[in-house]
Amino acid sequence: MNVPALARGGVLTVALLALPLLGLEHWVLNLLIFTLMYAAMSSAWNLVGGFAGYPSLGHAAFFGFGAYFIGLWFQHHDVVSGYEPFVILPLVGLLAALVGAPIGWIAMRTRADVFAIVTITLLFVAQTLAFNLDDLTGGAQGLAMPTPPFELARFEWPFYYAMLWILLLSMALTYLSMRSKVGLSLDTVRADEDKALGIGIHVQGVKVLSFSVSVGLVAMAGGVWAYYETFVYPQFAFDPLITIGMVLMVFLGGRATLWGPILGAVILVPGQQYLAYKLGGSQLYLIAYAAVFLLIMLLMPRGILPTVADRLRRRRAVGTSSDAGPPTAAPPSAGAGSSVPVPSGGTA
Amino acid sequence: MSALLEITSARKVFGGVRAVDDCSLSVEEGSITALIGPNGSGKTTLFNLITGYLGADGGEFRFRGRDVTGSDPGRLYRHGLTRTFQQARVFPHMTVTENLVAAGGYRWRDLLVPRVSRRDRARAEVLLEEFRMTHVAELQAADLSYGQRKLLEFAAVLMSEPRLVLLDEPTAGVNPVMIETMERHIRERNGVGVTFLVVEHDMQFVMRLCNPVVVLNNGKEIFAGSPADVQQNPMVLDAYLGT
Amino acid sequence: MHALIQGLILGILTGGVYALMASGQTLIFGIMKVVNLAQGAMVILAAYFSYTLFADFGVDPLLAIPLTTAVMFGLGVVIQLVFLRPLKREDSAQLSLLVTFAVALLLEGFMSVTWRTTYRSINTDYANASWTLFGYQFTVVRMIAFVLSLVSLGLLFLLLNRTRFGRAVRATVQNPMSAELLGVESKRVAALGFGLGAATAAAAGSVYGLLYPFNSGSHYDLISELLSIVVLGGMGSVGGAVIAALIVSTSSAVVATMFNPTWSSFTFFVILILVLLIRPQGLFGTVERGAL
Amino acid sequence: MSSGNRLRRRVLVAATSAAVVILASACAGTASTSTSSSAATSGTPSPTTTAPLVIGASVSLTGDFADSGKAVKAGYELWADEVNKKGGILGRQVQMKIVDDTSSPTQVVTNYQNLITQDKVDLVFGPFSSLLTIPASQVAKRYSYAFIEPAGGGPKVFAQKLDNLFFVQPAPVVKSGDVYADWILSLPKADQPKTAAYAELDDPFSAPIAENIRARFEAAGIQTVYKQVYPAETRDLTAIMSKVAAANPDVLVSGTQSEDAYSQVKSLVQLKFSPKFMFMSNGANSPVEFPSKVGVNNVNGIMSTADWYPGSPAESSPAFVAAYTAKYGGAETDIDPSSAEAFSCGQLLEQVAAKTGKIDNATIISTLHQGTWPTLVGNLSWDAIGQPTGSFSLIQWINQKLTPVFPADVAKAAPVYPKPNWGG
Repeated sequence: MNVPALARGGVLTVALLALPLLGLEHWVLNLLIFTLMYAAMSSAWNLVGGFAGYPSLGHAAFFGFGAYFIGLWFQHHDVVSGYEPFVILPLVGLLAALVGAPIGWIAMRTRADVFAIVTITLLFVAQTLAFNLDDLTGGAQGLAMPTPPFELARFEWPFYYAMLWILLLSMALTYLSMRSKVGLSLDTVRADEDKALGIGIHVQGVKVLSFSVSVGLVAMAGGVWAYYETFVYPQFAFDPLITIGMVLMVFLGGRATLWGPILGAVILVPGQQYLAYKLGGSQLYLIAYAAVFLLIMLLMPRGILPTVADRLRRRRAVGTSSDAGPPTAAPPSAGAGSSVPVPSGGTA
Repeated sequence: MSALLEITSARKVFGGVRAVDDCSLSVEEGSITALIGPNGSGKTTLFNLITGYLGADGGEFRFRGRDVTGSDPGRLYRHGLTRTFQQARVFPHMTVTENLVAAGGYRWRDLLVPRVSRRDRARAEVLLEEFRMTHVAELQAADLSYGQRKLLEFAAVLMSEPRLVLLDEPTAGVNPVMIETMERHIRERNGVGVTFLVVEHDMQFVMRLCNPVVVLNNGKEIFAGSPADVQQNPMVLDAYLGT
Repeated sequence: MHALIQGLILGILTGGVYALMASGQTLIFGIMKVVNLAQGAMVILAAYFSYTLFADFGVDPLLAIPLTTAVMFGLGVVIQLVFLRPLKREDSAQLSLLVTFAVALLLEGFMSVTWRTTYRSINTDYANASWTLFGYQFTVVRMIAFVLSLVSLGLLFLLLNRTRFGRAVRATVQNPMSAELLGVESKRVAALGFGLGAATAAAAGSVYGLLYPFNSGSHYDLISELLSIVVLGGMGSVGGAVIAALIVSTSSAVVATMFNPTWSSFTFFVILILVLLIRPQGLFGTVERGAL
Repeated sequence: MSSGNRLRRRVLVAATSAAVVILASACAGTASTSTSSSAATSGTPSPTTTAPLVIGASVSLTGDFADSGKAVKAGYELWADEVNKKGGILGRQVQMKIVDDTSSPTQVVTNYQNLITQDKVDLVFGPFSSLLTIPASQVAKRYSYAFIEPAGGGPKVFAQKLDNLFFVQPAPVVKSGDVYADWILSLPKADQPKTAAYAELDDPFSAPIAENIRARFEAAGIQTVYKQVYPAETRDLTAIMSKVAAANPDVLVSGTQSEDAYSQVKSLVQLKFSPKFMFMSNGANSPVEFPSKVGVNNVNGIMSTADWYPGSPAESSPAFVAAYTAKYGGAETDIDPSSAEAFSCGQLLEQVAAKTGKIDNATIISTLHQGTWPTLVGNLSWDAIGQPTGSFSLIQWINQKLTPVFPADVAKAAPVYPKPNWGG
């Protein structure tokens, strides 16, 4: 069962790698860059918010961290090839992960709602610092970067591949954790943290690990974003709406699933950017957006993937019940979050 | 016999209420000790103190001769001290096997091994066999009956080969057949050297299975002795009827 | 010294308004375990109601309060029934966070269509008046706002402590399960409680509109402050929220007057994080017995 | 487990491909409709082309900058109407394509990418705010489009050193307060203030103005007795104003936007402190909002700067005002200067076309770099990186009316000083 999953991943990777070669127009690539960025960040957020069940609202703090890191790097280095920021990207991720570890360790002493609020506070602290440490960050004047010296025809390629790389890294890490004891531990933490503590799960350890990896990935995305925009500003780099975007996409696609966040991003980012471009002039934009959002939450509270998978599973279970026979052949689990009553396999 | 668990002067106060008040008690190695007392006498709080879920306001806890005051539940678990909860707490959206594997008490470096490795599966299968749950191994815990879930929780804490298991009302909400099953498993495990401390309201169950019986009232130990003695002790009767 | 005292006066007066806004939020959390991200938007909506009544009909914002309160109460009940009641799942806490955020967006969209995005302020003829006492300035609007907040909080206190409904609410806050056993209809309490939370937003909104200019986007600033106050005071504790509001507003006013306004919000966040490190349940939150 | 997962993934693949298909078809649909216009307009358009001249602009219609964004949109559209009434540019009807950037830097990049490479508009105009102008101008530069922008004059805009950018206001933000310093320093030494306080909003359009004035004042020996930068979210300026009052300066120089300016005045009124000279970079130049927010009796004597204002001496101003009120209603005093600045962008295009007989980006860029161009906001000329080289007008509230008072060539009244007390 591992091989097809990896094969699917491989096909997707090759397809995404080949996409720019098809001669797509600049505006399509531009849209893909932002889609990949949010897909990567949602996938990363999912490690904490989905798998560990800790709804962080402060991830944009690390997005801003990455953005400012790249911005500040340019203050001390000249651009030669233009690829330098991509080369130092792993360093950005690593640093953010290191900074994130103690923050996660402290923040994750609190649970659910309080955690959400503590993390959003963290975001405002980071924003305030970016504004106030103006000797370092340029404060309210913002920080401008040199124009990336890439030729026009392939201008978007480096950014596209950098975002793709972060997405693939995030998905690979998600896949690995799902397949290992890390994922098992996170599942127990999400379901019942006190119980997990009582059966010797390294609760704090896996929580901090997932937080740290997650924010490292988000910081890298922030770095690429900053370079693409060539300008960082505290309010834009530390924007609560960036976190909200990640959260929404994960909830829309399906929490604690490998593909859910990516699906959410593929629907929401082009949807949002394209709608704003096409009908943004209409005042009803925000109302329509909120209404769609509410409908999804009320109709598919678990997200698209788990809901649809469940419906199919149920239909299938009905279809095959005639030859299913013994109760032990009850439908297999759909992973996390199932609430569909399945006939119990008898009592002892 | 020596004391596996020894508590001296444990105290816990909730907003002025002394839930556990200068309580001392010991559990002998190899025993099935019962902890009984009227509602609100502090049994569950004491459980939470012993297993590290709550920090005590005072007192000393020794387990296997070592001072474990202030240890967290995970550490105690890895030392061999574990518990079940009043309402069976299993992980509903994980399979029965996964529930067992998760409780396997693995180490840091095991985090990167597969979710359910071949070795884990083998270990889980032995327990499932013993608890006659092999046929539900791949079901989600949410799909089990309540009794089965209690059994699963019990089986899961045995994955780490504990020395002392604290059972919080193992028979509550369970049908009579399941009570017997539970009783049999406790006896079997006790037979191979596992010590039990049981909070239970079902007195017949306690009288059949446990010795000694410790009685708690108002957060204090008021009596400890054989089941027969408990029934005749006026202080115990008073505690149950008086308040 | 003069600046310090002036800062303290300012902080305490402003604190009253924040206390009122946060009391609704913490009440809703206490009753329903819902972090209401729409509380800020409800305050701003109420401010707009007051603004319209004042600008178009000449109704003084203070006199408008009973009317806006009734409207907001109804709106709160409707929001609870339509959007929150259907969420009956184990993870409804997380979901309700998102749903109330969506409600906030919905209200924001509605407000930006109805009143556009220009900043509005309620400019009564006493807007710029102030009294000088012992060399310290007491702004009339602020005094009114403060007194009004105290009165509203007092009414809330009476409602919670002296009425059947209030007892049911308090029972639900303390222990939903046993409240249910004692015959409290938790569903009704939840709907009415949400309405009550929205109603406090009405009074707070009128006062807010008197003090500050606002537009449809103002709720973003509000909500982060309100959340922090609620967490600092202990989720679900009305008294805690009042004290936390005073701490927040005096600490930021004092830092702004004594040192530097650019660090004033920062100071408060630091206080919040320190408190949470020592007492994760907040200042007045309690660890429930048998919570495990 | 395994079959469940497989199923789940199949669903995913189906859903993803569905989404991609929908997206792709949506894009294809618009792409095909826009190719017709792009085929006609791509390349260097010959003067004989009669296809409409499509000008794209992204402005903030929602979000933080929505108010000003809408004013900019009104200005662009008004100009397009006016120029079309006159027969368009070089016989081509002007068509504005205005899209919303939701005040987001990500969206603004997407919008200019789409305008230029998807809809292949002929020309672009700028968004509102320096913060969005910077990333947007980078996109325009990449495709060698001229970037005529009405509202991005912050220091970092020019730090990019773009040769395709033209800021359509009389002076860069940093220098927009210079006219006040000029006036103060032109006073007889005895009349000049001796002490100054500065209260500055921390953003690229406010604090730098006050800072620049402070540098000039300090060089001239005016002592700084208080200076405070405050963050944008400060709702309450009472604390800062009470410190200003305590410092008792002769002149208060405020780097403000709008709400904070009103709040400053209200606090000063409440504190009963009235300085002898008072300058506010923005907010106080709003003809209707300012008196309504702070009270009509509290405005007199306060100074600010402006490029276009009601009663502006610019030649095209009366026609602009007539057209504006005809199209949008309201009075002259309801017109936001941002609309005039946006309108001026269009005026520049008309002049370039009239002068060269061509209207392509290369021509616009090279032509605008030479000479002086009369617009609603004054006679504009630029240095190599798009910084305008003129100066703003100093305006003052006199008898509850905004009146230009300095420099002499625009002045309609003599400046009043010291400032009358509140309520006067």
